Amino acid sequence: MMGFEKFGHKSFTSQTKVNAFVAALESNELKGTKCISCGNTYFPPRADCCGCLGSDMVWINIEGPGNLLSYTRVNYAPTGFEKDVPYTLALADFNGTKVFGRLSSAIAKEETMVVMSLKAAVVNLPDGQITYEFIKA
Amino acid sequence: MMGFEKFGHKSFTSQTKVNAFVAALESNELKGTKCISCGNTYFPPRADCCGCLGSDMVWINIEGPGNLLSYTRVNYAPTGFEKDVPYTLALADFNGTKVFGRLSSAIAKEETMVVMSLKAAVVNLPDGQITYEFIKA
Amino acid sequence: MSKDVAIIGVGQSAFVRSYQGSIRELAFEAFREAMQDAGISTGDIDASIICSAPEYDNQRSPSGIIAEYLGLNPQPTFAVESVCSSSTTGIRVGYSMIKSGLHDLVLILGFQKMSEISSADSQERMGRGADIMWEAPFGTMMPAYYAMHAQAHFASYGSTEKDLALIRVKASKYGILNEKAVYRKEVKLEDALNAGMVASPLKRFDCCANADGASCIIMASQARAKEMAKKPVWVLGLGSATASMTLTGRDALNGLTCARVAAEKAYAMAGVTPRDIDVAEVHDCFTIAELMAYENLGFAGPGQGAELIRAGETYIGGKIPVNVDGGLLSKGHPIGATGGSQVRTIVQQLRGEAGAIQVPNAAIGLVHNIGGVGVYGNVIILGR
Amino acid sequence: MSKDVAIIGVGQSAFVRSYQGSIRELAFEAFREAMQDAGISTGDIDASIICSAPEYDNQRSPSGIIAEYLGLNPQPTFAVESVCSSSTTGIRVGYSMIKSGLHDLVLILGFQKMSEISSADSQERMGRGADIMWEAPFGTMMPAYYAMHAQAHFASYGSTEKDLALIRVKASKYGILNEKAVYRKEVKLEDALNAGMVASPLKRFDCCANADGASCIIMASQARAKEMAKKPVWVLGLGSATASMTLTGRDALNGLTCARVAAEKAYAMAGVTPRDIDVAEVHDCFTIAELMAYENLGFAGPGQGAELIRAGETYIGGKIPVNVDGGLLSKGHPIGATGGSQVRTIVQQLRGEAGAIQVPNAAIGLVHNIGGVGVYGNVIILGR
Ligand SMILES: [Zn+2]
Ligand SMILES: [Zn+2]
Repeated sequence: MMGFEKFGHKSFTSQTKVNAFVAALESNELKGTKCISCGNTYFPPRADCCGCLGSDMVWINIEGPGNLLSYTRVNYAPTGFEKDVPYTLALADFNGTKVFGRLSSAIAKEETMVVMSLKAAVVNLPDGQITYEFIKA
Repeated sequence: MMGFEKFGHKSFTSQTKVNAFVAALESNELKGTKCISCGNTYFPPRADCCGCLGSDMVWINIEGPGNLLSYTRVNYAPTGFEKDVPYTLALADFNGTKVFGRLSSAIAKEETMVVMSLKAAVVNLPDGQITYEFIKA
Repeated sequence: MSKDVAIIGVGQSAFVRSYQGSIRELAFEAFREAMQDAGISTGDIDASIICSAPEYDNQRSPSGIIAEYLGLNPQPTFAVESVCSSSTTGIRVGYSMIKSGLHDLVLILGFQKMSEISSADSQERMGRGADIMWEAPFGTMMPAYYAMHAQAHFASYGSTEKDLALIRVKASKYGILNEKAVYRKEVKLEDALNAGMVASPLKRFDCCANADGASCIIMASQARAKEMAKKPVWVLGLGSATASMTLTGRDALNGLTCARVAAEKAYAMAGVTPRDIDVAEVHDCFTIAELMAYENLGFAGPGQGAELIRAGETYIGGKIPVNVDGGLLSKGHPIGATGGSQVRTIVQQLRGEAGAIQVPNAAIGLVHNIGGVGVYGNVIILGR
Repeated sequence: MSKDVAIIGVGQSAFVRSYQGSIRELAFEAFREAMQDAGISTGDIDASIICSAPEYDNQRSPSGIIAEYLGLNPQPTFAVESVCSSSTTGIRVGYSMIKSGLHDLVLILGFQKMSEISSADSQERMGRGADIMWEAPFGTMMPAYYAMHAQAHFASYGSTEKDLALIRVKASKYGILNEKAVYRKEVKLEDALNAGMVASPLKRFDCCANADGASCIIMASQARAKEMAKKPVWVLGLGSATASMTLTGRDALNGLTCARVAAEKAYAMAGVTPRDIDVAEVHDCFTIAELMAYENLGFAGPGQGAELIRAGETYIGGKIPVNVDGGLLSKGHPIGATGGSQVRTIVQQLRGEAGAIQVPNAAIGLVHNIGGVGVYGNVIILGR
């Protein structure tokens, strides 16, 4: 086990060179990476830069507020997520960096709308998993 | 369930148009198919003829004696076959029709040799599965 | 507009909920129809390309077992995959192999027996269809992704749930006429609008059904096609493009970049414009996918796709008839077989053999086939 | 002998027992090396072809996620598979796409992270590698099939377990020199002969090891290759063939028909004979596979392969040096990456950049890559 299996409501893979992403979440921070050589920034974080072929990366913070780009409230779920339905998946923009995740269930269906202002919040799940969600900014 | 899942030490697929192969085994017969239109014969049995594109087939008997073409005694097995090791896999020729299967464990290692004379025998396994093996002719 | 490579045979099995045979037997059904259509025998085929999404098979490397069953040894065979667009990727590869001079006659066989695995296993695989590191851990599925595109399209352009429902109504009208379709009942506008929500704003009738099925396309070099085929249908243009699998890497969700770029390339290669297309098959795995296709293919301007369906312009008799075989929404969507089925429909149209759904005098047709949620896009332009 | 398509960049990750990263990160290692070797950037690549045996991945449709990670959107990408020969199938497809004029520069990325799934899952998949209807129900595995070929070869030609052991001794000699190989220890003749039996007559050292790894090959049209590459290596010949997956459909087990037919086609296309080959990489997943390759490729007559290894003629300095990079036996066999690794070795040989294992003045080289147990065979002839 490498640590990455702790990320998400359900994990599908445990090994990655960017598993420090999980440690950052544990410190309440949502992080991407930035290439030291060429300055490209990445979210989701990457260990390698396809711009310059370099692999020297530093961690950077993804900070809010952001805007909701699109969303969907799902009534069906794949195996392992059945107990969560309904939940809302969303794509948000944080100053040009897009982030995919769930919208907090505290945001009412009626007030959910494209361009609404959001921020990311770390969520510790009861089973020990860790993730993030979007809450009202 | 279609019936074909009964064939073999372990089954990987249950649906085929030639599942009557299993019923034939239950009647103690090893059968292939023959295309009514063009006369091509097939073992393993097929529902369709790639020679003439026809699908009208009759069942034919595979009869011995045959000859051992090659074999191997395996000490490792995939999942589901572990308790069977060692066992001997073999390819035999029955008058020009080749048949793949296991060699009976009653044939000693020392007397197993390419070209030895064989016949096919139906085997009812303790768990209800049915298969065939090669025994001395 | 060059005529170097032609389609000389097409075949398709019935698309059904649960095929009662093996994958090799399923493949044979499409194979036989295409071989009889082309009037050739197995020895004529120089190579085969087998197209499927392999996670639905218990058989590993099914291309080997299928080529064997079709009598295609010792000719080369291999598998290609781009999920739902696998068989148009196979057609692109087949075109290359013929145009390059490696082969004269290539067979492309697409299949999927989605019922080969259990429903629970199928639900499990659905969860792994997106980026398994960064999106799947939130609980994603195909309908959710297309739903997010629908929501973005609505927000950008004012399109509505009713526009989507109108697309399903059209699909059902033509699906009734297609004896190989899995869904052949009428869907009325109010049925579509009142159906249960799957992933907002997509409801039950906005989604196509899973199905088992196979398709087969036989392609030939110019010389062989002229020699063998009464009505060859020529590959005029091919375009292929991708977008990032993760949504975070995309510019916008109100259309599919991969389709737009693929279409540009296909039009340029064929030397035609959207106005030259007489009939089109687009990848309507969800109603929103057809709506976006209108715009991405240039049949309508950005945000103006809804006007096409509102005005009935994508029916037979309209400006640009789309999915007049019922589309994926009616036919079902046996992943690896889908693109080949679309191509078969266009080939029949261009030959004037489409029967009840014939678009009069169709001379140039287009196929739009998308893999994943806008990850892979293939556009093919065919002419007689 | 035409020089229409060249290889302008090659790369390989280390082949290791268990890679401690994701498949996209593994792919990047080979990608970076190939891109730096070719001296190009991602915008130069017109299309990518991703090669793997998909049953080892948790990620569905990995081509999409890998192309994204490598920065290759919106260019087309798709997956090709022919099990262990997937990446040479990718190279064949890449050649076609360039020769046909569809693309100028194509990247072929092969990878396999066999350790992605558990050992139990891996054992389960092994059982499904053969025909799941008619052979797998008896409990078949890859070593058993190759063992049956060995037994038949012994019976036909009088070859022996010692001949096989000699092949492993050679592999280990060169494997020690290959810093990207997973197995780098000497294997003495007696070690090989005394090792535990896996499937008679194949013993432990007759079998290659599983490994995780990636390979990357960049191909270019004649015009682009001449413009961009200091030492282009040209694709002179390509041959591909198959045999039935079920053994019952094969004429004999003392050789691989698919390899023989593929070799004939490759030699004919290149206009060369076996005597013209200066260095070869053959698919030695098992020692018997290399022995059969000697004969199927025409380096020896039928039944005379054993004489080659007994006389040391497949060592550097011999008539036809084979697998001087250690072969699959030493390097390991990360299924989708293997063919690309073989091609990389030959490219380095033809450029004169092979270091300690350089075959002096190698001008024409050959790659023999087999998928499944003689189901798919690819032979590629390269020249400088
Ligand atoms: Zn960089
Ligand atoms: Zn027949």
